[in-house]
Amino acid sequence: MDFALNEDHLALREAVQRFCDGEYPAEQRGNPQTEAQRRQRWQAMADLGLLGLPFPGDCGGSEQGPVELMLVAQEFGRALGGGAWLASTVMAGQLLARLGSAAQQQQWLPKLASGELQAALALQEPGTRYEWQQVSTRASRNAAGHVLNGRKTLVLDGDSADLLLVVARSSGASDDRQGLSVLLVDARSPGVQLQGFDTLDGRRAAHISFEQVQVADDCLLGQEGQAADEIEAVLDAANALLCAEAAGAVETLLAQSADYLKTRKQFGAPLAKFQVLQHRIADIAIALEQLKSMACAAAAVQGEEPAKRRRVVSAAKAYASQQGRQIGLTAIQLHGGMGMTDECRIGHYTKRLLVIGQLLGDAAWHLQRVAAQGAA
Amino acid sequence: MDFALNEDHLALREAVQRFCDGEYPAEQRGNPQTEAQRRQRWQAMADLGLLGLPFPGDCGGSEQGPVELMLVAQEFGRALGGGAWLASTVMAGQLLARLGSAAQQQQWLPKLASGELQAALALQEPGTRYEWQQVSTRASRNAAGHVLNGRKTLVLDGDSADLLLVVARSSGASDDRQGLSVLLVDARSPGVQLQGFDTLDGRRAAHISFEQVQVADDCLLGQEGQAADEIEAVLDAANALLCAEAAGAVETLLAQSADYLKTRKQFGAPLAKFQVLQHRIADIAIALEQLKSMACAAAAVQGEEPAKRRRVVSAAKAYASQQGRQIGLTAIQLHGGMGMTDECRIGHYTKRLLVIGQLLGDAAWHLQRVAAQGAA
Amino acid sequence: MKLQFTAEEEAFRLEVREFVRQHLPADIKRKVELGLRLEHQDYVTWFRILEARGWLTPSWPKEHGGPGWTHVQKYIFDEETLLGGAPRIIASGIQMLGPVLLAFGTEAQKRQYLPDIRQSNTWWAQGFSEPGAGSDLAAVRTTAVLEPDGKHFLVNGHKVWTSYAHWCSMMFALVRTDPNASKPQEGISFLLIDMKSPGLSVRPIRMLEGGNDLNECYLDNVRVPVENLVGELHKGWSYGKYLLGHERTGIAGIGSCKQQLARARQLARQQGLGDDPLLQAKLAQFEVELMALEFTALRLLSPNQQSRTPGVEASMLKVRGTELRQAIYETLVDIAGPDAVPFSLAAQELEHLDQAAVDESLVALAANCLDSRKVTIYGGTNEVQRNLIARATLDAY
Amino acid sequence: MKLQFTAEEEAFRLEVREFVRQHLPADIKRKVELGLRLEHQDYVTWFRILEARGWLTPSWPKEHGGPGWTHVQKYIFDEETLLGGAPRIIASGIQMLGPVLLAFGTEAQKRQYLPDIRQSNTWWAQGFSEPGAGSDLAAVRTTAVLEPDGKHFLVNGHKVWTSYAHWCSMMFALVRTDPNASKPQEGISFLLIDMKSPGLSVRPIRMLEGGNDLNECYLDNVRVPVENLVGELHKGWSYGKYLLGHERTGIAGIGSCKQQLARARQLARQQGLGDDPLLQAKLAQFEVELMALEFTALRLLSPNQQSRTPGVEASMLKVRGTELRQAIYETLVDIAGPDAVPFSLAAQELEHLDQAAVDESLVALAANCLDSRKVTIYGGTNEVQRNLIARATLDAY
Repeated sequence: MDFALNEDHLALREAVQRFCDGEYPAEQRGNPQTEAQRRQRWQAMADLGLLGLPFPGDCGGSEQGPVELMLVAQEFGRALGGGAWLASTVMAGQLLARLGSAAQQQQWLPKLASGELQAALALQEPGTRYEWQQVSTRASRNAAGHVLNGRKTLVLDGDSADLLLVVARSSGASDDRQGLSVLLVDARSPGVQLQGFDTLDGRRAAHISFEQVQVADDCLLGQEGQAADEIEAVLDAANALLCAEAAGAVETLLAQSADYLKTRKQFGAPLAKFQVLQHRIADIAIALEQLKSMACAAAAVQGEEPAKRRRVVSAAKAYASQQGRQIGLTAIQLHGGMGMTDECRIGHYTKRLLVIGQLLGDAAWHLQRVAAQGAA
Repeated sequence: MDFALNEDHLALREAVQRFCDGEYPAEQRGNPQTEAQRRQRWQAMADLGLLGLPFPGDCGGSEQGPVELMLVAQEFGRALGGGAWLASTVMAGQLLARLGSAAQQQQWLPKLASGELQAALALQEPGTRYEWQQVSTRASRNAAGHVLNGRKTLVLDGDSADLLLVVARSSGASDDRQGLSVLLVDARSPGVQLQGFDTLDGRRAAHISFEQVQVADDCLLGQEGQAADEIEAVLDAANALLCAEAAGAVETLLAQSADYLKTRKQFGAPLAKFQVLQHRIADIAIALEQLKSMACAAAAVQGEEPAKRRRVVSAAKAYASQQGRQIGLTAIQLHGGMGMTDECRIGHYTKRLLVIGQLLGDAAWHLQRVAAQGAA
Repeated sequence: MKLQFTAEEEAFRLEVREFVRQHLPADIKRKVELGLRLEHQDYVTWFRILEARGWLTPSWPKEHGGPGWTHVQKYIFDEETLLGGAPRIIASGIQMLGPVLLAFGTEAQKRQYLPDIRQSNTWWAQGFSEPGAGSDLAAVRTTAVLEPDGKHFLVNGHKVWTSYAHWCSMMFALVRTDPNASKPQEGISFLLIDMKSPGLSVRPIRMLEGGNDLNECYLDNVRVPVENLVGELHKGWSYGKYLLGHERTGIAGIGSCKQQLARARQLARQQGLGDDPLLQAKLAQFEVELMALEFTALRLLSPNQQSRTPGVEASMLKVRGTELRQAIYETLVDIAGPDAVPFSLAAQELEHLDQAAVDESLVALAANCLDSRKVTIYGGTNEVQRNLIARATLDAY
Repeated sequence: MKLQFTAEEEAFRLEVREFVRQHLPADIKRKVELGLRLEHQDYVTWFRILEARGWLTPSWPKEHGGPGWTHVQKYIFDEETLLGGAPRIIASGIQMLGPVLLAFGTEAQKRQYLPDIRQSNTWWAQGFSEPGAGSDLAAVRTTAVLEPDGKHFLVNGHKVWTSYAHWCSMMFALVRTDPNASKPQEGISFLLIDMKSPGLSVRPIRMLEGGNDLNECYLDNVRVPVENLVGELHKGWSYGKYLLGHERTGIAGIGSCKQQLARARQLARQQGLGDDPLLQAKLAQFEVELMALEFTALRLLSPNQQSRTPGVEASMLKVRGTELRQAIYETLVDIAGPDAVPFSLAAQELEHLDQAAVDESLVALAANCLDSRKVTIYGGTNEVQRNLIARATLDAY
């Protein structure tokens, strides 16, 4: 067991830090991005190699593993940056890399890595809460391939995606784990209807409906009806990175809160002199160390057998959801009225932490998943 | 709605306070009582009229209601006093008064009120946790009355009781609410076997087994098999008084903790100067007001229809269990190592609060009972 | 001791309930129930309905238009109006300035200002907080200098967190009139300032949940007639404290807690969590804590009840009430699950509700939760309240 | 970064597990698992078994009998011995004095004392705390005055919270040698005192759960040879701090948490709560927090890991570990339900276990829970730890 980062890690982290410092000025973090900013940042991430980080070398990637992704996510957390990186590279891209044939990978991954295309994973459906295997969207075989019908909700960065990875049911009842397939769909295909919307953290997502959408034969990823295990693995990978992002965001909250307490005076003394506030800082500092450790742990189990991976990732995500939210709300309180304003960055970090807690399983859902794995 | 105490209330409270100050010297509160102390205190309570407080006037009582009982219980809580008052007067005595015929009442209640006899309620059975209606002890009719067979656990003050009110099953399955009867049993009857033991709070309780115990015909209280509603009412009355006792105990903890913080110096300043400790005092002070209010509310609903009574009593008891324990443990922490010693009274109050929380339904059980009554 | 509501009190409850049912405009009720934003006109409409019935100013003396209610009636009124979906009475003219003018104002001031407050013709801005001062009101730095002619004060300074300043035509403010006073609490005066005065400008503050009800007010050589001084010169601090005492009583917000707990139960069913044992346990816990708070409010506010720490009862209720309310709002987010993520500011206006990406019951939920964080900050942070409670408790025991 | 245990580490884990399984006496294991009280002889027996294997002093340098383990091995050893039902290594000679003598003692002192510590021939009492001083060790008032002949100190004072003093033949103590030092931390020395010295008397302190492992020690003109001074005169404070640093590392008690969480799961089944969703959620929550604590311990204690607040890692682990442990103990009481009420001190000795009024698995549970309250008090209260963490954090950011 060894927690040390090597030189490559440090270099990667520093590169992402530099990118974030340049693209996300401190006083603007968390603001919705303009279309111009979105494009520019996306291209800069591509140039840095971030968009292909986990992909095979012959597909424009650098074959980096979960630890490297974790370092990137943590930096994005610190700066509220990254945009569609999680949706396109981590979720859609990695699912494509895991399920796709060599030909499919070579067709699509280089374009994702170069930033030419942006992808999204259309998984969740109305009324299913966090039970992702509850899929009613149907993929029916026909002569040309498949026909898709159904509705997807909360597709992260769905409205800027060119390519949709749609999870659809090939067979089975609507809550069967078996029978799930993943289809590659051009977002501009006839029959695809998209409702983009803002999210609480100033980002974007979309509800997407599919009505008689024709999908070509070579757009089925992997074996028909056998995608569940790989979908779950990708969700666990994404959750691990949300944990890392939460750790990064909390680190910024801690730094800004500490700074505020030292600067701001009340009743004739800096706030930092008040023991009750000191102890809150101490509790945040402790939680931060634990969040970082759990993010490491969640990264480290990505290659492990599913039961262990589920237990550790869900433990990390439950913890990140609970602590992230609580620390955000505490940081607002520490900042008083100032913390309630849009101008102050504290609220933006808190909103991102709230959203992280509600995405891909909330604390209660992950806690139950921990319990379902049985005692350690 | 009116929370004012009248002159009689104040006089009663003062009388109990005087009794407690005399019988329970501050530095001995919570210590197990010697047999001589037990007898003397019992007689003094009888002389004060406390042992017959809720009984009819023609049975040696003074027909006082739940508010008066609450005032007494709160004073006992302050002094860790009262001994078997809850077991004998409140639980067994009130059940006898509610179920018994006029003849039965006149036979027994005066002796309870005068302190000549002490009674206990034998209700709970092994492995039933807090589900008091799960009764396997059988009362089988025979020519002379009933024959009792079964085992009872945690009979409060059971080993000093002369008279046992035994809840037994006349009919039905072991978890039926119907079919429960209450029988009066002389604790020295053949076939009654008693294992007395200490409890965490330095008091006494007993496991009691009944093997072919013959009970005379006139010792059935009320209608055969119809006792459940009255048992539940008495348990609710007892729980309401446990809440009042908890409020009293917490008041003492608060007073002693405040005093300690003002006196004790650490790092050159009285502990009372540390804001973190101040805020704990504030939280205890707030909880104390709420505990008092809930004890009032629980007393006030004793005559109301069962659903309302259940909701309020269980809310009060859930709150008292949670807060009482937490405040006790906090008070220990405020006292540091000193609070961990047997000599310091803090631990004794904490133990009583812990026991109150575990008796007649713990916080989880009462919370579920609140939920079971549906939304307010 | 009698802890049941009397028959008269129950009758009063039904009377209020029925009044709200009959007279509260449907669109206002809908906005309140969905947590949507209310316009100035919504408040004015409802307040005038209440005033017509004589119910707008429950804490004012009877001779000045108060209804002469007992504390229990006031309590029932608060609860029933909120549970009936009515807006809270948030006007600081009614809740803050009114009591101060009644207690310390001149007859001329009462005649001039009180009727317009009751008719909702004038909304008043509260000019207390300043940048860098927060809960520490004694740190007022806005100055008011009496001009040589003795007829006007010249006011200079900067006020923040001024609620609804854009709806207000007048402001009451704490200003420093004696910079050389020996203690920071001394040398402060209480002034009434016309918002249209030259030199007074208002800048809205955008809040994290998108609202902009709060403002900054800049005062640059604003001239205020001496008649607008309330009470004695340099004694404003005590009037401010009197006012904040009034503010804190209602701040426990038990009616709001009940309203939101009912919303939580309804949403739980809607979101398929009606049988979730963990959520049910949590809601039962809230019910327990709400009951404890409610009985405590009724007990501590009851005039014949003595507490051992007089003076901090309102602080106790504020601390528990606000933290409970926040916890319920957080649970609303839990109940919403992934549906808490979509967010549209526009859709939080009734006329644009259909633009939302989620069910209308969820549109404003996250914003409401975030907005609720202010309740442990304003009116003296909960940290300050706990300091006060601790001091009183340590003194009393 | 490699967060799996290596094959060697896993092999080591199995080795320890197997060793405990084979060599831990059954009666000691039973006492530990049921939470019963251990006698001095139980510890001595087990410690000698460990010493024979070379495993008693993991934190001592290899040349003085330490096994030369990595921090991960030490961690695995702690966990496996506790999960295997072995007693904790509680001897302050091993954990506290040993490291101090090794770092600051003379060769003569090392030769004289270390072997007996390793052989469990000598138990050492810790004479740090004094009445009215608590976590504030700099407030030492026990005096040591060098006699005119320069050969002895004359020690007078009063020490409290001395663990197992009745088992100890020696004490190490902080004493004030320079009453005129400018700061309270200065002028303190570190002395070794024979417990059989004339003038030294021990009085056991009875604890709230019935235990009496702690004592008061009165020192009345106790003569201590100057050779028993450790390190330099007046520099004892720094040795005491060094020692407490060692104490805190193990204080997180992750192994104890795991032990008690396993006990909770087993008791839950036994008490019919195996399917209770609320309890299961609570246990899962503990598992999450324990995992967070464990990975953090491994990360922060790992030698090549930099934290931004060096020096307070142990405080962080202590705070979380002790509070988590207490929470698990409280849950054990919840699980016991009414069975937490019967209490017999006598039955907490293995030979009288049959006198208990509850199942043997429940006999010591309430006492264990109460006893666990000490862990947030000793070794510097958690309040003091949080002060330290806050100061370091505010400095670092």
